[in-house]
Amino acid sequence: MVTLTVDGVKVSVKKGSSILEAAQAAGVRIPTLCHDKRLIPYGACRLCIVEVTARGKTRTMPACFNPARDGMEIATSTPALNSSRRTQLMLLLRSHPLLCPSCDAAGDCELQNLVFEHQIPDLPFARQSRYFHLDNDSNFIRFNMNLCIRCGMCVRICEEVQGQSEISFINRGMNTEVSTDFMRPLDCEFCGQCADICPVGAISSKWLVGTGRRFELSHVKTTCSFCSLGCSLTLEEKDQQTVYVNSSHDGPNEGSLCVKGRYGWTYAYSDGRLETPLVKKNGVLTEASWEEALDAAANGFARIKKSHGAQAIGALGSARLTNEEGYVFNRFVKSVLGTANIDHGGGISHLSLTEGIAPVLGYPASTNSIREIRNARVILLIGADLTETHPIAKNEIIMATGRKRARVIVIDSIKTKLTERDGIFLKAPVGSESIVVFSMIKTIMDEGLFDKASIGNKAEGFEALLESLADYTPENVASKLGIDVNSIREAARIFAQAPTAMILLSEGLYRDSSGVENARAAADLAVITGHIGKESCGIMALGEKANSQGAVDMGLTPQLLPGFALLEDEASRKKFDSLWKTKLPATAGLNAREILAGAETGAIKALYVVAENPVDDYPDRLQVEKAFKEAEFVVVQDIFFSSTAKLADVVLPACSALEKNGTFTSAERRVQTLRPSTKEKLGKSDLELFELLAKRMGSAQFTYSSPEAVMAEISKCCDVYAGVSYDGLGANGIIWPCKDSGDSGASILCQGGFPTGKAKLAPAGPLNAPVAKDGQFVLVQGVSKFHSGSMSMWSSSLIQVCPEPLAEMCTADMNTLGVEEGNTIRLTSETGESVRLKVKWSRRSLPGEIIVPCHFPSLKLNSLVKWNEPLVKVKVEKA
Amino acid sequence: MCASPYYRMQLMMCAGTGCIASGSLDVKAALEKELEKRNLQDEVQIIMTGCNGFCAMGPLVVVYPDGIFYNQVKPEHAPLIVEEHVLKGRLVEKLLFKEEATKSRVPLMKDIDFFGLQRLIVLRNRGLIDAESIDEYIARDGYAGLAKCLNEMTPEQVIEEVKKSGLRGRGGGGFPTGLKWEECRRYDSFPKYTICNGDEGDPGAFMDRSVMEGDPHSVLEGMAISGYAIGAEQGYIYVRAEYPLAIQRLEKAIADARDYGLLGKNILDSGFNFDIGIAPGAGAFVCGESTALMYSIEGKRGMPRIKPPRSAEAGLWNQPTNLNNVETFANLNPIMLNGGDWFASIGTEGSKGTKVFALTGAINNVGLVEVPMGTSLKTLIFDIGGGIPKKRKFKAAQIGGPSGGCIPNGMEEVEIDYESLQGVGAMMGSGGVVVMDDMTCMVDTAKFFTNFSVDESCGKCTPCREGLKTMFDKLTDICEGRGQEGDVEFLIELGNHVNDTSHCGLGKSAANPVLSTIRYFRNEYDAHIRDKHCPALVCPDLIDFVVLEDKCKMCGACFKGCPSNAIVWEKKKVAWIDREKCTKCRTCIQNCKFAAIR
Amino acid sequence: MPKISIEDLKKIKEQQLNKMSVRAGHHRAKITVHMGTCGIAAGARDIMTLFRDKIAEKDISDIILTNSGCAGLCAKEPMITVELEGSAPVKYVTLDKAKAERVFDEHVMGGKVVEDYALAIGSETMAT
Amino acid sequence: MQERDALLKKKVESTVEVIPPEQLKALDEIIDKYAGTTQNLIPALKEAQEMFGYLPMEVQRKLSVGMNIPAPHIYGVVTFYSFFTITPRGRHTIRLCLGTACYVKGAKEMLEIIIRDVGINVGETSEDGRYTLEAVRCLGACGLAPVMMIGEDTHGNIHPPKTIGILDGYQ
Repeated sequence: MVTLTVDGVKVSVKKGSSILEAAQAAGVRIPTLCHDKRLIPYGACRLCIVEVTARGKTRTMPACFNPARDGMEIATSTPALNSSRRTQLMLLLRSHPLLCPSCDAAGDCELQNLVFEHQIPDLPFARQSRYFHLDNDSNFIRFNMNLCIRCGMCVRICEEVQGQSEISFINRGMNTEVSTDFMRPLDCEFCGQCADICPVGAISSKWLVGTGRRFELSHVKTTCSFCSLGCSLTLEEKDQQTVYVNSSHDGPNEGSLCVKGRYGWTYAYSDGRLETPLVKKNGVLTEASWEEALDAAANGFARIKKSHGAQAIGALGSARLTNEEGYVFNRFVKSVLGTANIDHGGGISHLSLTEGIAPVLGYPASTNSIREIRNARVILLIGADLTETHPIAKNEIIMATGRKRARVIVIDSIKTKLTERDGIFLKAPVGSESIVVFSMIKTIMDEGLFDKASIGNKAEGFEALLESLADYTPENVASKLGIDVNSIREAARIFAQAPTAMILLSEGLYRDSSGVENARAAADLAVITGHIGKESCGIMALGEKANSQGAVDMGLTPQLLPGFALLEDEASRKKFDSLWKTKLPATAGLNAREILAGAETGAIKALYVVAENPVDDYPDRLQVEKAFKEAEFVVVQDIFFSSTAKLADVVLPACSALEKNGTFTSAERRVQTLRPSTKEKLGKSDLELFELLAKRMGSAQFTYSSPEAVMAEISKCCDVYAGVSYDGLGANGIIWPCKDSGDSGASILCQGGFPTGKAKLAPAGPLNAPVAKDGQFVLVQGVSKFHSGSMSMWSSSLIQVCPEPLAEMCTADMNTLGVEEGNTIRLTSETGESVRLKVKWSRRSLPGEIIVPCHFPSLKLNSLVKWNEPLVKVKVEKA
Repeated sequence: MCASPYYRMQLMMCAGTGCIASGSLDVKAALEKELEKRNLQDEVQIIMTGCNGFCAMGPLVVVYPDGIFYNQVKPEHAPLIVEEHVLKGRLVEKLLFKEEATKSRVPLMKDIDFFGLQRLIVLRNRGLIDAESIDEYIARDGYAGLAKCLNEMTPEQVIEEVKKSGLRGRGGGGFPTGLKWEECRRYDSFPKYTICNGDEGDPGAFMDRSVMEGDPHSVLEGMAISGYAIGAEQGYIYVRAEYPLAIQRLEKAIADARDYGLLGKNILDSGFNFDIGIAPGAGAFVCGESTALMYSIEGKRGMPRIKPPRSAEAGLWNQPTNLNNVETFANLNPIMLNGGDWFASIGTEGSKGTKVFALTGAINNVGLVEVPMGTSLKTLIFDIGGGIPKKRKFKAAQIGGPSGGCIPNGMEEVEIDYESLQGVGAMMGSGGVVVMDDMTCMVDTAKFFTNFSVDESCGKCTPCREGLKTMFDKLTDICEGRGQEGDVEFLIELGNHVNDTSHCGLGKSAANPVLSTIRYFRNEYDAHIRDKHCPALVCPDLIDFVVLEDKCKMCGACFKGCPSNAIVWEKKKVAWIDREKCTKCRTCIQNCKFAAIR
Repeated sequence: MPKISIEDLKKIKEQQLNKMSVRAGHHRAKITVHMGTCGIAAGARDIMTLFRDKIAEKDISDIILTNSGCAGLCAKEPMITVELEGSAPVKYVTLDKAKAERVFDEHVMGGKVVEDYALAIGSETMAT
Repeated sequence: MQERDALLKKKVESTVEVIPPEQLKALDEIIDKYAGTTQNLIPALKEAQEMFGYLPMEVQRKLSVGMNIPAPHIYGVVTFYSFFTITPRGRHTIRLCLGTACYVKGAKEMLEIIIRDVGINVGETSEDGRYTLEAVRCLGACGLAPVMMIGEDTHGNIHPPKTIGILDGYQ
């Protein structure tokens, strides 16, 4: 810590902090036009100069990058400094046209504010008329470089945070401007960070043009409903319509958003939204009243329960539900419907990761927080193409590698954008990632690089693990998987010897059983290297949906009750019996796959599907479709008329995340609030629907007045949520475990030890690596960064930038097949199902691999995929 | 007859860029042909050396053993030289250097003031060795300095020796080299780099080019010594794209040194590894700034970054990096061989050793000179430089490139060292000395330099990007007759603002030419603003050309040269200028031998 | 492995210095062959060649061999001047190859003036 | 402003047809030699410019893909350094030294003469494709001031009125 005085205020800040940060800590504002805490200080605007007196000498220097030192005395606004700032502003105005009346940024323009603040009455410098480029052709974003003040924040955030470099400074000196190459329209991630960070109106959101002045907009602070990173969103609204989305710089994501967060919200305004309930009459879904539809649903379930027993009902929920909805859904299914046949996300996805982590570490969750990634020295990515799935987490890696020179070890079947950073790429076929991790563990054990203090002391099962790894020598694994043996060794050494190392796992929907194995291997690796329970260490399991973690916390599985209680554990069951005033089934129910298989064979008669679209999203589309067709009674509750809804007997329109209250629990266990925007609410919230159905089915217990009341109950029965209440969530939520209302949460799990006493190292299974035959391609079901699943497909803006699925191939394979970009190809599975789509060249794809985004229902890609077969082998031909 | 022929005579042919441009390669070819004709090719050898420094008089040939200096040699002189001097031992009088003052011919190089008053450390090998021969460099104690370091000294001792020498960075900043190395050595992060800044961007400076072309190994050796001292195994030489010959010679030198194992692994069996790569620049003055230069090597736009961290901590690819310029590195071999104390005995209290200057502009002996620190400007310009041509008056000397300041007539007694120059508002810079005579308009000069800085500004920070342009616009107004009272005060205020708040060295000193010309030539500014007159007759909008009847010799030179037919002249009549047609291009002034037009 | 050692460095220096001796400011002896038109006609070039060969053959580095114009005694060509460091120059006249060789061996190398052919001692000097 | 925009687009598009794809194959050699790090970008661009005379869009795009460097980064670098050009050059490149020594000795007059008589300004190419004029900051031949280079030939000690006479030697 260093202690200094800023404008007479004494303040202590961390060593290495800038004078600007010290001033902020002291509550003193220093004007600046080129500084943002996410960026490396740049020092271009020269407005932040201050007078620094140290060791008897006074000097002026910029505050944004000069470090604060002990004993400095800082003056931030002497007459000389203010005069200098005025000159600086006048110089900026020299080439900044004063189009303020028609500028999109008026009222929210830093330059305007500072000019006003410094009362610059006229323009003493001859104005410079220059013409810089305008770009009206790009998606979402408009460039008017005539307004640019060359602060470089757009260029810097694009490179330093996003890792994109889609825009650059071009030309030099007076002619410097910001552009793509040859002024072409943008072709990038469309994160909109450049427009958001621009302090003036040079880069702006197209939707704001002529729409609303910034000061006319109302602000709704909520949480993003796409992926699991829990970014704060601020919906800027006018006339009950969102026109712009940004994010508070004080939020956990520090104001950064990805394309889905910033532009994806249009899904809520989609024409595909369900507004009126539908009931099947004479084989046709027909619009019905709420009364009619709810009665039909309740009666249908009651009928099946009565005639076939509760075991004949299966329920599929979703990680899109809020914690409160998930909790009530679980209660509804397990108590009112009376069955434990409940699952979500196909029973795979994020759930499988937590299932792998929990037995080893004691918690089915990530152990650390997202913002710690930037300070990790080594980052291990297991099957995690974060550029596509979790762009904001990718930003953390860009920052770690870019400015702190962290190294990245990537275990993946494809090259990702992150394999280009400094580090090691270990190519493992889909589903074989854990084999490489275990091989690293083997190397670490053989070379004695493990954390000797932890083994025995904090962890058990070391010998069993070692024994199970006999086959996992780097040589053996390297030859089986075709990896360089030294790369495995080097990766193991780098990871083990790093002062801090984090493991990042990310799962799409399709990676089934391998997810558990990957997470287990990762947990073992973290424990034996001692990279656990410390800052910038541990494991992050990044789910695909906004409430991936919450769905696990709320126990939306056949085995669990809320708060990780086991259904088959009598004490737990008793607790919930009395809380829910019911008698819970004593044994675990069927999982998603078993439910659908049951429906296919007739064992399951009724299906209740909430916010889930199994037909498009689950593996083996044909089986899933058949299951829904075979089932006697199907109720689908969703915001869209999805492929699954089309097969339903009753369709209940739900409202979107923009229209309801509730909480999501992010991948870093942060419980965050969802608040409704001012837009008109369509449908009813899932919570309301559960209550209405419960009431119709004779249960009088469902009398929650609001999500807040549900959370009050959750905090009573889930230990890790014990201290969570709506009052205490504040702007940025609380990270669980939160023991009581005074507890602000713990971002690092397993800090003093493990909840189960010692970590229980899990042994590896037999080494079994599936491979593709000659001439077969491996189908890698990728994720497009513009889509994340069901909601994004209904977002007009996301469809605008990514309208159709394209198969990514490498040059060599394209040449072999004789196809060029834009040609159509056909992929045929081993069972003869096929799909057709266009090809595009990609750097990500390696020879023998074809990457296809999995979120396009029109493609029916899931018809090629079988349950529990992570490695999908296909025949590829020119169509 | 004999394995290695013995040459009784060697003709040292200058092959610096200047002399090559003046045709020295043609002269060489002619001489070779002539020698062959007389069957002298085994007896007399022609050696291509680096720049001799006396560029104005090129092409140059120095004949050894006697050291006879021939200048302005043309190919047609070859038979004469061979016949008379080589064969018969008679000097070719007309090719000898002619002393401007005494009008006498001086045969011996060492007797010419231009050479005689210099003290050569950096340029110790100039004109004496074949620029492309590593053996000749070794013969002149080349690589002995490195050998001594590797063999007898620890890196700490090397740094101590450099500190003792008092050597300061010759690139302009004047930061003590030893301290820089010491700091870089302290950081415990590998790899480290040492970079040679050969991006000599100052117009009017070509000393680094001369060293890289004429004595490339001295740079390589210096870099290897610094690599040993700081713990770096890789060096880069950043060379301007405009210096193809330097790149070519450096490439050969690096290849030769690798061949001998003087670069590469385990140099001289010491266990020290060091190699050097060439990073070509691509034309950006700001890349002379250390952080911009490093970005340029990394393949980025050369825009200076913030410090801290300093390059010694996080430079090239964020690794500890030492950066010195060419001249600094060239000083290291003599320092290592003769000791720091020896070096420190030369020069002044604060500035040790010698400094190479490029004398250009309105001066007789345009060229490259090396003098001990503390030599007076007067000695430099009048004794070594031979004074101002055409008997014009010395008006000012601009030292330190476009960012330097002007030293006016009357202050030429100033001793040239880092502190004294700063005291008079100039700076050492890389050592360009541009001499201006009374035909130079100081407002126009300030405008020229400001324009240079505007063009070369990277555009990053506000004061440099916008402020300099504002100043340039104001200077243009003044030069074009739109000056107003208060403009000078405005320039001073804005100039100080730009200097105070700019980010890098370019911006911080970019206003110096304006500030220093205002300081010493305020009257010229006032004349432009108040009288709308340019006293030096340079600014076209503020002058009318007239023929001075009493001086006109009616030769018609002005008439013949006028591109716009504005001059009316008949034989034996005084010319006159048609103001309607005159474009004020100054061609007639240039053409008039009698100074009859003004 | 290093390609050259410090000893090699010294060796290269020695060898190369010989080749560059012409340019060295310092030398032990200087032979000037007078090569005016008359001298050349009388065979001065043969004598020059002889000296050159002898110097090359013995790999001598401290002797300077140079030429000058007519010495004014055309009748006594070929003519040379030998100047040892610290002693007055000696002029030899009407030489032939044999005589020249003797002068080289005895005077230049041995330091003893060959008085048989010497014209004068300390007559004129060349600028050095 | 829109006019300028259209002009820019036109300029960019006009370069599209200049280099046929088969000629672009020659770039593969440069890519193979330099791919790997951004460190090699400037040497690679230099060689590419030597090959094509300038660096049009296709060349930059191809280098971008081949060397895996973002195209905007390459464009930013190309436009930053005065050595690089994105428009075709004339048959003869005039490099007029505007260093201090040359300026003081008459380079300014030479520049004015070229602007007036050839009709091109710095950075421009004459309409007949004969000359491209570049101003350089010191060729390091100050002893010969004023100096200009035409192609590889250096002309020194130029008497400004004779500028056009020298240019006439290059057709």
